[in-house]
Amino acid sequence: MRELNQVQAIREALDEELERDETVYLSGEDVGTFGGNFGETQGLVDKYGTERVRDTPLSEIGIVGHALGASIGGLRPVAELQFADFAATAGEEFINQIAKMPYISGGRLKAPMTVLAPSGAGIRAGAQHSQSVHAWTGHQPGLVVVAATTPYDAKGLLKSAIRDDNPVFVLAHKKLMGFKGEVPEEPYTLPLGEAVVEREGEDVTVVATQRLYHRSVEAAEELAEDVSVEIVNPRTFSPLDVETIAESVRKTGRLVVVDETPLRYGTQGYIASRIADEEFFSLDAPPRTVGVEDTPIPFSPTLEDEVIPSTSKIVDAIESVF
Amino acid sequence: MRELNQVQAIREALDEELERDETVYLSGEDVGTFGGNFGETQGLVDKYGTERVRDTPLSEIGIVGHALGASIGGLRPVAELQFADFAATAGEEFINQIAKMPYISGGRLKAPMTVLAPSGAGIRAGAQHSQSVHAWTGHQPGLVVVAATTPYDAKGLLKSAIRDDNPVFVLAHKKLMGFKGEVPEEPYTLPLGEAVVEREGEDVTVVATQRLYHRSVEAAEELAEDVSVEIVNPRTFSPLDVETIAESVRKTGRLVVVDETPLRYGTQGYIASRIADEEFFSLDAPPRTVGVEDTPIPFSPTLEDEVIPSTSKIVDAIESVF
Amino acid sequence: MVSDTNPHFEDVDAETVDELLEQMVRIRRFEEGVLDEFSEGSVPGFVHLCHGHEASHAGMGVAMQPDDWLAVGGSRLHGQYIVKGVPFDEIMAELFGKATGPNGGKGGSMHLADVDRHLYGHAATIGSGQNPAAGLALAQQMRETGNVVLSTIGDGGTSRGSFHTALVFAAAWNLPVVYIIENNGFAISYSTQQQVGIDSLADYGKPLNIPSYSIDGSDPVAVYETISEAITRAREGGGPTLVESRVTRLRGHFEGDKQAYRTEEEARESNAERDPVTNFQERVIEAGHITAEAYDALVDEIDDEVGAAIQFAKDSPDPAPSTAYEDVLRLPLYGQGEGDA
Amino acid sequence: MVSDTNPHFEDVDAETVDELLEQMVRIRRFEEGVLDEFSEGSVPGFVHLCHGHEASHAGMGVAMQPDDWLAVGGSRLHGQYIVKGVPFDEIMAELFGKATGPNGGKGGSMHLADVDRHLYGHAATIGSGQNPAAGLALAQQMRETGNVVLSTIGDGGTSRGSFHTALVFAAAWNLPVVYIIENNGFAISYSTQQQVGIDSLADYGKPLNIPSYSIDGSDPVAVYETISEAITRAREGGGPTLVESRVTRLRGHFEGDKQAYRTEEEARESNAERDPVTNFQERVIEAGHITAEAYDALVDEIDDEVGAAIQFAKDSPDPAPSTAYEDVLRLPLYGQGEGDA
Ligand SMILES: Cc1ncc(C[n+]2csc(CCOP(=O)(O)OP(=O)(O)O)c2C)c(N)n1
Ligand SMILES: Cc1ncc(C[n+]2csc(CCOP(=O)(O)OP(=O)(O)O)c2C)c(N)n1
Ligand SMILES: [Mg+2]
Ligand SMILES: [Mg+2]
Repeated sequence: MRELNQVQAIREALDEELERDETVYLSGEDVGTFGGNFGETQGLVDKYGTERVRDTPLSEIGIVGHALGASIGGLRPVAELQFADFAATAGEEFINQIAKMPYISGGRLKAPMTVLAPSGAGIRAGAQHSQSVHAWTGHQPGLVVVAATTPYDAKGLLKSAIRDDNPVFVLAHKKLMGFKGEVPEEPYTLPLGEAVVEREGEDVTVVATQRLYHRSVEAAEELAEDVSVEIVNPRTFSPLDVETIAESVRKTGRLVVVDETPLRYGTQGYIASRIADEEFFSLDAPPRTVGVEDTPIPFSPTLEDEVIPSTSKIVDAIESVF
Repeated sequence: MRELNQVQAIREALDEELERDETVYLSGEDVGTFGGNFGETQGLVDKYGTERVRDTPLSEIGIVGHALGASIGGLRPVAELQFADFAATAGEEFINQIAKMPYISGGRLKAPMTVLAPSGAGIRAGAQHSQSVHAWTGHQPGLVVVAATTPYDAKGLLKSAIRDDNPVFVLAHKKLMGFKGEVPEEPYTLPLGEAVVEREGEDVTVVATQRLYHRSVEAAEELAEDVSVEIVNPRTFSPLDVETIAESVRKTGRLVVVDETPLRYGTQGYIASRIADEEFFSLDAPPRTVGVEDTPIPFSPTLEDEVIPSTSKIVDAIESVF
Repeated sequence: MVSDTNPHFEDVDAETVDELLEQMVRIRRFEEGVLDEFSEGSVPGFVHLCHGHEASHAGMGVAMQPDDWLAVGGSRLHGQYIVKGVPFDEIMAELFGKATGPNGGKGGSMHLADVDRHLYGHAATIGSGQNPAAGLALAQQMRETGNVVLSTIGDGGTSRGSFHTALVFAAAWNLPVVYIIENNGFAISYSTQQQVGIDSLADYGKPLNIPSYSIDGSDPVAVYETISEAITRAREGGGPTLVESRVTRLRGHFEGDKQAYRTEEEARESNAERDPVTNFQERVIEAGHITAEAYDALVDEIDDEVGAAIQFAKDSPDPAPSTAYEDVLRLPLYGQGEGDA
Repeated sequence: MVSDTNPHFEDVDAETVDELLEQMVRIRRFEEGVLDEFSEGSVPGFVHLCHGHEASHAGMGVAMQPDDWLAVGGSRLHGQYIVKGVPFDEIMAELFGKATGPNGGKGGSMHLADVDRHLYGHAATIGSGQNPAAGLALAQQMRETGNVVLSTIGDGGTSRGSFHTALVFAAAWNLPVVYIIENNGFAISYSTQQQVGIDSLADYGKPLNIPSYSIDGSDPVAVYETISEAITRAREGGGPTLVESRVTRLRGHFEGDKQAYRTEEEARESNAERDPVTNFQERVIEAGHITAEAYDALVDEIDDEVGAAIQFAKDSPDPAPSTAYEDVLRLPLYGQGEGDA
């Protein structure tokens, strides 16, 4: 099958949705002639014009705040943030406005908007350009939060996000932008709100996404002789498809949750606790969590590599449940 | 012992610290003549003047953003938000600036600032004035996050927060403002970062704070004939004193975590997962979590009462682990 | 202070004067009803009343077409819902938290939204509604609906940077939006204009070359005329306008506010001299536009409507508790339940 | 474009001209060194170079006293660290992510903070440093240190509302702070001033009655004079100033930026006509202030220092991985380990 990298997959998704639905438009810093922070909007302004591919002034409050209004006014905005960390600069818009206006209105308002941003660490960009933000945004009832692991995911999930009638936050991973993978030529979408078993196994369930999914695959390969690892990719972090994970744990009896969010009130603990609650008697070992150990992301390569869970840390965590 | 309500306890803490240390000052919307949103700053401007008790323009970014700089410049600001929900309007300042500047600087910058705000639901104030925000703020490495349950806690923790050399977010609970409790006449402080066993019991550990602590006590009373409930009040949510909870669970073998944050990536799951991980073999039953079931807080009393865990929901959760 | 020329209703046709008067009285009488009910404990939470803002709301409401959008700001909200055409019954039911409110009790006083009437609703986090308003305006522009968006904010709210960002986007994209700052001299107790040191809040539009006006917001005709002009400009592609509407807050910030920060004299004075409703009423009667009897009849009629709305709200059922879990997300999500396609 | 009067260094004493020249050359030569090392892969992450901003940085640096604070903004950062007096060795080591950097490698190019030199550091989320700068200024005011705070921001950053809120606080509290907008015509690829439609970014200060100036930021003397005046005003209790310093970004936003949004001609033109370093150099030589030989010797000397800094950075150890877990919080927390007191 054809291979694309993540940037190409995202661009194709945007292109197809802009083509398909004239209420879709794209806005963000430098999405026009510049072509997007990672090249993901290259060429789109030439094809769709400056009305539908809009450079914005430098303000994330403006970018996602206006998108909320535009979505209520009948458009389907795709609002881009250059780094997911900047969601914090529009914390109010994410937490109090975008997530809540449809609920507050008793369902009268519909906000079919998408925010697209690259998250995660690994490019030596320091504490304010390296965060994984799906825990604190996924914590806000009213937001759909999606994380892409492969180019296939990135394209399929982004297209669904644009078509969905809820506000959806789509997170690509910066360190996977050049990562290649199979993407069908034929148009497709992927379901939101559904986890997928990416690798079947018998002995332990590893839940992982984005860059740490790929490290978890490496860990599984490393351990393949001794342990049969099943890997579940949640794809959507909010709402979370707990059932697919639970089903896997009912089979394997063991759970390791791996993610790049800081551990305290991060994604890992919630996932582990849901399983500990619902599948307590299926578990043969304590559920383990792996993540950033409650530090900001430091700049220096030595330090950054220390705080982002390595393949060997994942191996250790898997081994610790046997 | 003397009884004060939460508002009086907070005012006394502010008064004592303003008196004790001239680098301490208070700022926020309407903290001057108006006397604070709940009356917690009443009279302070008369005593300390408008330099040290400063009304601010309406901007939380300005309030906590300037406080960060002032703390680095050698003052000990106490910055007040009228509602904890408004922390989101300064999401960037909390997440990327206040929490990270000391770390980024390799420890060179010291930010001894306190943010004080009332959180929680129950006063029919709707979705943007009723949130418990200690999960998403406590998730940010670099912030100390504290929640007050009793007037005794409120005073002692606030005084320690002001003296601490880290940025500390102190959350009182709106619905407990009029709540009375014993507060010694003699000055005291309470340790940050330490949970406290408020009620000793043998059969189950309930972790609870703020308003739901008091409901947990009611639940414990209701069940007292059949079940001996131990209640741990974390006091500080970030960093979290896991050991005190673990110690309790080693005794009781059962855990119910109750909090007002939304459950998904809330405080409850993390606490439960830490215990499930570290005390798996002490647990005789699945760890249970009780919280807001991933909805915004609705306005109507009927609806608000539905989404905030009631005493009977806590009773049910406790009963479910036997 | 109400200006001498208020009302200079000679400039506008009689029908418009009627409409302005009626809207002002509707607001005042509705709020009096809310006040009674709040005092008796029937209205949950807290309420902020519109006393003193009636001319500003009425002028803006009458200037709008039904399909123009309103994004409500500041804390004086009910009057804005009223002039956007939401019936008393519905507003009152929402204030009471009843199932029959437009938002099924999820919103309440601070959050009424009515998409069919193009009422966006309110960011109760003061100053967070202006960027959504810009986006609504972009939708009008791109979809060529011909509609304009109005967005109000209080003087206090202008200290929040999000307001300035909204002006930047409105200017950059030449959006059909009218921002109205209702300057009542207070953000709860803080006198923004004085303490921040700005001559006129309309000045905030000037750096961006946004047409900016400061008007007597206690004069319904002045408001009507300025906003009408701004709406026309926006509708014709002339972009955004910023209007400072100077008004008086006749009561406390919320009911229960002791106003320790305001002298009693000041409060009394303002009631006498600055009340836009009695002022307009007196002048229209004096001018022979309406008789005192006809005015009284109008008030009675509206009072009946308020009374009926209160009764409606009281008789309405509470929302079913289970509805608390609805409207969080529209389900199923896209593709959910269908597997990888 | 460099103005005709640039440099009008007749107005300032010879020593100041020397200092300005030296600082400008230090910045340029340092950045050339960084460029080389970045191209060879020794500098992790991405870098934004200061080419074109040297006069602006130098003018401001020379105007400051050592105890005045600088809160760094925009994306042209190294020059600001340099004029605040941080030695090349230390800056370079931090850029390389080494243990010997002032922040032990935790900060890097975008985050250098040096409290002893009163360098606050940078909000790499553009536009988030201005409110902390206001707070720093409040600390100077309340503690009566006599120090002033300078805070820079790019043209792009002015679209963020947090900047406007900082102006509001500075005005309301009459703070000893100087905000400097380095307007290089671009926020990456976006021409803020043009596309937003503002005549001068200094206009943002006017509604608040903040003294506001727009100057040729390629003229180090003009910058020095204007900022000196602003600093004096602030020091004497005269409150905040806003300065737009118009500069040219001679290179891409970051190294690797293809600048598709800029014509090649434009880029070339700017290099020739707008380079503040060659411009100042030529004129000071022409005016006989310094000989060509002495200038070359200065460059050589600085180049040696840059070379030594690179060597220092290369020779320095990486931080120990365990230090990643330090500096998150100062422990123990207050009272921790002592029980209820
Ligand atoms: C972001 C935010 N900060 C603070 C508040 C609390 N608050 C509610 S109304 C108000 C004053 C608003 O003043 P203004 O904008 O002038 O509107 P007015 O009340 O005068 O109509 C404040 C501070 C809020 N709701 N939102
Ligand atoms: C809040 C935020 N949004 C976006 C970015 C990405 N970004 C980095 S620099 C930059 C442009 C900044 O332009 P300007 O303020 O003019 O400074 P300059 O780069 O010209 O020095 C952008 C958009 C950021 N760092 N922070
Ligand atoms: Mg006001
Ligand atoms: Mg720029």
